[in-house]
Amino acid sequence: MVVGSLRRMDLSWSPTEVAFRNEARAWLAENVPSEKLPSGDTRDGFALHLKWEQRLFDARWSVVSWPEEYGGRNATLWEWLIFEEEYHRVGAPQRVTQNGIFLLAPTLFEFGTQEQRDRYLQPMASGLETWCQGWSEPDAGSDLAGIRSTAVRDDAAAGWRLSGQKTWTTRGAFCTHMFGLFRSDPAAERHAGLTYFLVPLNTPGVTVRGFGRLDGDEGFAEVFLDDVFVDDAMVLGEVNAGWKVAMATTGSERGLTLRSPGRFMATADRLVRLYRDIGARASDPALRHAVVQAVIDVEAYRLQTLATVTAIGDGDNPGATSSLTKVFWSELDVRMHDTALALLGTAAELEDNGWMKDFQFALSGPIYAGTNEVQRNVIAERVLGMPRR
Amino acid sequence: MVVGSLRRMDLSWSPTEVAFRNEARAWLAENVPSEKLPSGDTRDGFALHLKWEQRLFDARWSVVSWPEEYGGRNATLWEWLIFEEEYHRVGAPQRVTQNGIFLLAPTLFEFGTQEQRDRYLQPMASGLETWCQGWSEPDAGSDLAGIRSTAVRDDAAAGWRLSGQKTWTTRGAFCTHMFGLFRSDPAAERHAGLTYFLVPLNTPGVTVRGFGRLDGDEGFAEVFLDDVFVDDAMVLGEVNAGWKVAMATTGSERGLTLRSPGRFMATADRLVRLYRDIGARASDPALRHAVVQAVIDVEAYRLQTLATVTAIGDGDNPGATSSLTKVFWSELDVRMHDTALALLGTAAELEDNGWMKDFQFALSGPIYAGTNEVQRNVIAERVLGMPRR
Amino acid sequence: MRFAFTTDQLALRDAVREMLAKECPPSEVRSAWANANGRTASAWDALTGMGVLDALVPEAAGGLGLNMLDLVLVCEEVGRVALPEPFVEHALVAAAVVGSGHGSMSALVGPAALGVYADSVDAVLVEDDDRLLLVAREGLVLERQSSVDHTRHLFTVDWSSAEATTEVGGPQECADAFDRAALGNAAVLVGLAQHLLDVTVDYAATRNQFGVPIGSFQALKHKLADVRIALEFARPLVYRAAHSVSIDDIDRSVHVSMCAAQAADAASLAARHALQCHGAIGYSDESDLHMWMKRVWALQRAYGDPAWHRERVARAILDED
Amino acid sequence: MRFAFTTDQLALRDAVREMLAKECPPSEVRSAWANANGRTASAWDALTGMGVLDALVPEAAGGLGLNMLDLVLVCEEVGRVALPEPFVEHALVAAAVVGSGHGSMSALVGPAALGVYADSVDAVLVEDDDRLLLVAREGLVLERQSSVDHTRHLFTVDWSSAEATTEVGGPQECADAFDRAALGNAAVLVGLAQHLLDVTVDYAATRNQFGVPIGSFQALKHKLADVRIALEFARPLVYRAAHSVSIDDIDRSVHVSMCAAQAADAASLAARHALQCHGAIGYSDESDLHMWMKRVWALQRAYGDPAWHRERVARAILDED
Repeated sequence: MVVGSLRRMDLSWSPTEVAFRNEARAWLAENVPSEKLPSGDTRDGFALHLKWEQRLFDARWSVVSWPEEYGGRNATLWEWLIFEEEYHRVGAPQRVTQNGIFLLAPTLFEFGTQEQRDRYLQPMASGLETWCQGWSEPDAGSDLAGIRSTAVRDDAAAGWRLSGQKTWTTRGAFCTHMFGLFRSDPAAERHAGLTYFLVPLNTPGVTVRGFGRLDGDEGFAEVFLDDVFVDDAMVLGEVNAGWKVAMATTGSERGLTLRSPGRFMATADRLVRLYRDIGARASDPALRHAVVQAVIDVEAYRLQTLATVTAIGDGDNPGATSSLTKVFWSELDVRMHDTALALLGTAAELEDNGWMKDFQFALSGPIYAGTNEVQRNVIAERVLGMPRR
Repeated sequence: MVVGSLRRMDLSWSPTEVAFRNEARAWLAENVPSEKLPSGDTRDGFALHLKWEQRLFDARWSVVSWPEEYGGRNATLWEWLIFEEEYHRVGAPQRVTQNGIFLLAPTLFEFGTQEQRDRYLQPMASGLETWCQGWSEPDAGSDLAGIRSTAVRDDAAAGWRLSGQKTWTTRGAFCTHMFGLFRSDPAAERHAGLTYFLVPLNTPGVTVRGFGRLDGDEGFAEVFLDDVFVDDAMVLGEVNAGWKVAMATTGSERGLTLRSPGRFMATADRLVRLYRDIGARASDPALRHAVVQAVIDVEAYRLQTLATVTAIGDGDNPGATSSLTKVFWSELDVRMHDTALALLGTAAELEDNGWMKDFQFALSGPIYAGTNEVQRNVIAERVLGMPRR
Repeated sequence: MRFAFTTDQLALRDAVREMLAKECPPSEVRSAWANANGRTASAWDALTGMGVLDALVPEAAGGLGLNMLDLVLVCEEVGRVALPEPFVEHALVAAAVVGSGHGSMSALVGPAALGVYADSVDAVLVEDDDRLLLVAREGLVLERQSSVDHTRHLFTVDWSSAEATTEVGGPQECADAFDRAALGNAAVLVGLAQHLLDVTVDYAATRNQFGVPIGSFQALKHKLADVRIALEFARPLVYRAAHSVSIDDIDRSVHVSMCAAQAADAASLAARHALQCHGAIGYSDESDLHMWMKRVWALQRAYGDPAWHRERVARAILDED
Repeated sequence: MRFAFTTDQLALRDAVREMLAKECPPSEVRSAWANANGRTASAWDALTGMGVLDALVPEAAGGLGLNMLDLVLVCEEVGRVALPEPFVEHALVAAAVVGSGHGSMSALVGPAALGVYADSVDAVLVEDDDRLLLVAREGLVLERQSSVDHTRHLFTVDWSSAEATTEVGGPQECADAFDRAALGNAAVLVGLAQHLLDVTVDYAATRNQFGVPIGSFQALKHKLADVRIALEFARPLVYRAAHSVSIDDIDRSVHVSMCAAQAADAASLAARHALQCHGAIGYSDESDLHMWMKRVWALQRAYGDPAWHRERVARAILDED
């Protein structure tokens, strides 16, 4: 909210935007499967979700904000927000392509070569190629700079040989490609000497082992790399500048793009409906105001996003404030599920209510994309300017 | 609860204890001033409180657990707890002698010489001599080991010359004596080389300046020491072993002795009465359960104290667990006052309700006697055995 | 869609900030703690000079013809310096109803209201049985009430024997006046919280314990990060409510209540953590900190406490069908 | 006054702890996640062998003639290893009412109860309109309900067509049976929380990030200190409730509710912080952590959720006279 303009605040949507919303709403009403799909974090569910992704792509709803040449609609950020609101409002399926579309793609647009964009974006948008993250390692979780997987230069072959182990790779067992960081300069330490690579998972030397998450789905994978050759075209950004490139991706993950307000608006709506159904019977009188506070917080999140998008339009860069957003939405999501389970009372433990499984997923929010402990350090040091240790 | 015995749990009081309670209750009912005294943290209020202390002492209720020779009743720990319950239940005046009676005295009993006990205990119990703490310094608050005030040996005079500045000394402007730590070995660092001294505040070279606290009372003081001579008899414990002696005092402060359950039981009772009066009109339905939770927490605190006293009787040493107690009661006290203010709603800001002033006092709980941040470090490192940094 | 302020609105904020930095430094707030009326020596005149006290009065009636969206950032500045003046009551509530020319005014609207500075203003706008009345000070019977914030000279106000009262509004004006008061109060709380955060961040960088600045400890970092987060997600609700009030949005009361609850909670958190991070130094009345904290403790429940506002939202979103 | 356990009570706890360490290691809990009845291979027989399943049965009737105070520490041990067996339902509820000789039993008492392990026990004690009935398993119509904890085989139980039911108690027995269940459940939750704390402290000491053990970070220390504090002030309430139940104290139901709320909240906090401190490693089902957390999520609202218990206390202390 720091960049000025003579245009006054206006919280209404333009006729074009309203038309866009109506078009999206109509298409979704027509096309969203009436039966909830099985979880996309299971092998069978993933395949069913890819069919849905293909359908989205065919109707050009997969990547609305992308240029038309890659399957998008050249939609504005506002329209993209509108689409996400409608998407979540109607309860459309989880996007199993999200790590590619919402994390890698913005990085490709910013750091990729024209060849890389032409090669990877459209298959990503259609779900033909699916991407997982290859960042965390057994000894590099919160401390991403502790990465040990290596990229050794192979001048003769004009490429690199990757070795090491990545883990907690969401949907890694079902994806076709991985993006990740590797240590390309063995002499450099911590954030230096890392390079950002794109890795087809069918490359010789790659072994993928899926394993279960807290909620029982096989949503995690370990990816072992043993002398895996990738050519120079697979480097995203500059060699040894991978940290900077990755930070752009994590900024996207923590901030605006992945967790749009629509998701939490939809959860708050479900919570309000649950309260209307059973709130009067709940034993805890505090839940009435807990539900209200959830709605207030979601509204605050939506409005903060509108302010951020306005600021981006004015040329401002949100920067480290994405850490504020990440802590807020992840803990809000947990609170909303806590409230729902409290409303359900003794029935909360039953899996058929849906909330218990979503609660477990919500608990991953304060952990992934950099734990909230790390985010609070970032807020203190980079937003507030407090001293580092 | 680790030391065994063949005696079964028994939560009833013996006839002797019941008689003790009845005697205390009857005396207090007869003698507690019907008008609340002005705050003992003001000069005029302090003087009025000392009259009350003298009356307590004359009836041998000032220091019930002390030996009779010093004005006590040789009461058991159980009887002492009973007395404190009754004292707080009837809303008897704050003990302006508490820093002497509850902090210095246990240290004198453990580390003092017979001469020191004979000289200081009885005047302390009667309020003739009043003691303040001289620990904190402008640069040594949470970090008590950062003490810079010095004690320089004066062999010729068989004593020590004290210089430096103490601050945040509660009621320091009204007291006659101070106990505190001074750096007696300039070569030693941090916890080593400190000595525990007793200092009459009328000694030449001492200057005391009172200043106001958050709640408006002149309850704090700075004590400046400029080459203040004290003789060897004023050393408590061994020279250069002051840290160990002081830790016994802070253990008393944080743990059982200062904040007996009676104080919080009385606050919880007031809170329940407030709820019965106005709870039905309060706008926050959560307050009903907040009041209940306060009662549950106070009950837990009372029971934990009973377990601790039982364990002490069995020869167990509570040790670092006093940090658990300090964090719990101080934050419970804040929560209870938060709840009361929320019950009062828009009227909470008015000083005549009493709660707002007590709320400000409650806020000192997480700060004094070692901030709760420091206490949580102690719990993690010394109770749980987590690694130091 | 555009959720941002105009350069003009930001310029007005900056001008007020610059003026208040001169007219209302902490020493001036400290003076108001002890002086006869709890107010500043010259800040009121300076605000009058800038026109902001009549900002909501139409230009035709001698005001600036601005609206709540133009004034909400000014309220934040008022909070930031803990200005001890009936700014919200005069500029947002009374003048907006009766226009200029009545001298300085206080206002009593909403549940359980007391009259702030009722002894030193020229007139008070009171809500009486769904009507708004303007009553000259001479006609009021005042009884002093002591607030935790000694600059807030508070009074129960009895106007039953006043001869000169003018009816200046009905039920809708009462409701709107209350909403403006609650909104202005929320913006003031945001400003207070921002100041508490700023001074605490500064203090934590300079105070050393255990050989390092205390601001390098994670426990302090995380507390202050939480305050920053609370502010980040209170401000947009305040600004949106200001927008809704400025366009008479049908949901403006719900929007006001949302921001009132959020801002009060953010300010309360800021005060709590500011004190804990300052430790004993902040517990002394020689530190300026207490004046900001006590303003928060006074205002966090003024014009409806957070639960009152949450309940107003609850009735709108949970009980409707 | 003496608030401590006897050496005999501690010895029984130690004996059970030693036995359960052998009979119910984490691998056994993991097996129960996948096997047919969700129970252990041999722990039930070992408990039978020690006599603790009939501990509350009078000696004359072939039991140990103990009381809740003797058994409360055993319940903690049951929680500590996350024993997947109807220990509370059999030993604290059903056997205490009907004595031994009915095989293994489950129990349905209190609000909204489901029958745990109702498919693999020999009989179920059910509360029916202020009466307690013992119903043989063959007479029950069971419908499986899926708990977040897959070792908890849960069923809605319909006994309306059962031929062999025996009435074994009236209103007071119903109330006491429920209180014992809620108390036992609270003690189990304390044991679960203690285990979660222990393994998290251990993990934080060995996991390195940023070149140091993560347990050296203040953020983790303070979280786990809070869990330790919560346990410190939950246990005394649990032990006092056990004492009150053992002597039929007139306030025993209030005491049970106090401990039930406190223990559930402590366990919930322990699970929350255990997961956050473990990070992604704890989020994998290859870690044992999830089995303990899910038991907490299941039991923290069993036999009355914390708000239900707080409300029971509220009626006793706020609404009287």
